[in-house]
Amino acid sequence: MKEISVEELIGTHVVDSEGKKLGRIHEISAERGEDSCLVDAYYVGGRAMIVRIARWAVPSKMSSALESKLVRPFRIPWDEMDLSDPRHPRATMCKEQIKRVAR
Amino acid sequence: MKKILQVALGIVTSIGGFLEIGSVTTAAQAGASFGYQLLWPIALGTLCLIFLVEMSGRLSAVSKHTVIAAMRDRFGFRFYLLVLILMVLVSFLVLCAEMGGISLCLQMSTGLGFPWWAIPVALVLWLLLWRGTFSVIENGSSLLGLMTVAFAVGAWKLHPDWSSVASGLIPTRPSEHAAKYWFIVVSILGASISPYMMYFYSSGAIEDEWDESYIGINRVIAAFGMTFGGLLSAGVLIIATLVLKPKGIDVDSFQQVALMMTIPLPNWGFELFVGGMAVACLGAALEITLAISYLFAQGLGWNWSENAAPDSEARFCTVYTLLIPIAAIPLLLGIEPVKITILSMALTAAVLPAAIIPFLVLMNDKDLLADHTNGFISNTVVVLIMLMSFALAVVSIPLQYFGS
Amino acid sequence: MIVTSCGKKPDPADTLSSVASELATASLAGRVWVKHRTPNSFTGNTLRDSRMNIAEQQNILFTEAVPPVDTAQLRASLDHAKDMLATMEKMIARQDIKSFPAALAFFEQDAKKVQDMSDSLEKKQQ
Amino acid sequence: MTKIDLVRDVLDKQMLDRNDCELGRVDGIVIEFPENGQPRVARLEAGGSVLAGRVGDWAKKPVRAIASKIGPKRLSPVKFPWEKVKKLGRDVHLDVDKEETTALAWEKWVDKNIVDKLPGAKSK
Repeated sequence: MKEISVEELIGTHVVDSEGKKLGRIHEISAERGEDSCLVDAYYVGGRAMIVRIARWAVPSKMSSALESKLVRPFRIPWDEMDLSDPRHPRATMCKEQIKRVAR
Repeated sequence: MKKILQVALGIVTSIGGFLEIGSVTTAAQAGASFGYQLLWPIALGTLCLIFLVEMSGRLSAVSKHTVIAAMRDRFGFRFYLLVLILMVLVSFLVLCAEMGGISLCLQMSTGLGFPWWAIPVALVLWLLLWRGTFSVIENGSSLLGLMTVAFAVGAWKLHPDWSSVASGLIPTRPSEHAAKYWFIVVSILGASISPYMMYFYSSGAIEDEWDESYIGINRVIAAFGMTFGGLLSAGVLIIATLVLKPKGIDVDSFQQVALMMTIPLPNWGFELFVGGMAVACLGAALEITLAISYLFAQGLGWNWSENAAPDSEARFCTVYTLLIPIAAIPLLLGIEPVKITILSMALTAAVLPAAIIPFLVLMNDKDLLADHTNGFISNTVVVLIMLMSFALAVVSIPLQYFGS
Repeated sequence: MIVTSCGKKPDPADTLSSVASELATASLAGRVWVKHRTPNSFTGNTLRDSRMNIAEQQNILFTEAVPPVDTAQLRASLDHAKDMLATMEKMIARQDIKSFPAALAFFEQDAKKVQDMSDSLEKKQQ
Repeated sequence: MTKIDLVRDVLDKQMLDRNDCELGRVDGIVIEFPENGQPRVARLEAGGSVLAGRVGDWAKKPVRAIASKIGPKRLSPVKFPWEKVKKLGRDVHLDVDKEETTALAWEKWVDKNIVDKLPGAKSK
């Protein structure tokens, strides 16, 4: 079975089905059950560092507005991400289909 | 009653943590060259340290995690590694300087040159850490370090003109020797705002098993302890202004500071200076060595505690066992401790953002601190003072070492 | 003079003032020793350090950073001061506290001359 | 089912055993990709080789070279299957005993080869 390390995926550039740049993977969400933990989606783009600092540096209302406008990442569900080459991940949808979400 | 005792001990500890070769040398330099005009960086540095120390204690008391552990959790390994490398390099220089300070005190009282003392000092330092517990180190060195109160007494006895002293609290531009002036400002700020204090203090709060009921005590200790420390530094500056400046003496050695103490305190000035500084530098050396060991252990997830036997904290103890002999090498080679001090204080100011910015982010994290996150004032004060120190360091260090 | 290394060109006025500072340090050390406030070895070492630092600075002073003062006079004063320092060190070694004040007074005459030169140079530069 | 973020909630956290003894930090997380199906977190890893990889590919070789010369000479990282994760909070609590794992190999090596050779290491 193929294995990939989370720490190797984090920071790699992702392109969409048409080869357009989406940004880097900065978070992987998972669903934790009794004894298992299944990968749910990959979060791409949206400056992770800015979110971290913005969360406290500016008042919360401004911060959430800022997040939604500027730093909303793309959410790519696990079954829409092609990781056959882990160094060059590729989404199987095009940029327009992938939705930007607030984290 | 127990808490009152804790507060008292805590305040004494903070004085011990504040006063060491760096703050004394830079304060004496400032007074000898610019008089009261350079009191303001001592005041600013002290203010910033009060906030930082209070925050470190609060973080540990509320989250039960140290600054270092929280930093790795939040910012990941690469960032931790960067901070680790910067802090270890700078703290290593400061450790050399403190060990040099002890050696110089021994040289002054015996006449035997400081390089001869490097190995005995390293051995004593190591033995205290190896066999001592956290509270022995914290309280023992600081109670003995109370001898440094002599600085305040000395300043008082010289009857300074208090209104001119007060005017030094307002920042002003120098009329001449601008490069030197700003370099001393940076050194004073670097000597006061020592990042190792944050790591040491927050680990100490865990070692002493603080919880949220300590938030108030912590505030009192930080405020009073650091203020007293700052006042003693100011005492050194005042004595230097009144004794050394009129004679045109520029401070470039520790011996000049010892000499100056014999003017306000004829009978015991020399002995109090040598004894007090030896203990104060030893206290600082212990704190720095522990801080570096904590940096490794907590960031890499090892078991750590200064209270346990070396046998059960092998990696933690090995860090300081290797570190101390290496820090003795520059002294064995005869490199002037005061030169190391000046360089290390200025470099400390230059690396402050790496230590403080991530710390501030943590201090505003509700996940970690719940209702005890930083207020607007503490964030602003610390950010402003840190940025100023950094900006001045970046400009004045090259000027000082490579000419204009 | 915090650091005089790293290829920084020495400034004549700064070098002269640092020599004056060394002389003043030695004179303070001597005065305090006479009053039994400091140990012999400490005082002896302080004087020796001053003497060696002066010798070192003197080299710079007469080669790389010649100050616009009466150099013959300066050289004489410094040589004389160094000799007196050596004499005083010997007196401390044999704890000759009786003849020390006289030697110190001689030394301070030269120290004052250098100090005056340094002061007037500073004033001129402003 | 609870939602977690692997970087925010797991990576770099302190790992503790059943008795709250430190077992290092989560230096790496490995995901398994079955042929047809949802990828799952297989295990947590800790160790110098994993950390070296996070610094950059250039760091792997020197770290490996050092590890093969000194220390307990365990070149593969410490591995904890996901099933062992008992609780996720500010720390990662694992349902293991430190003695059953190789997490303390370095601690033991340092203890035996450095600390115990110095006097007074046994007590305080």
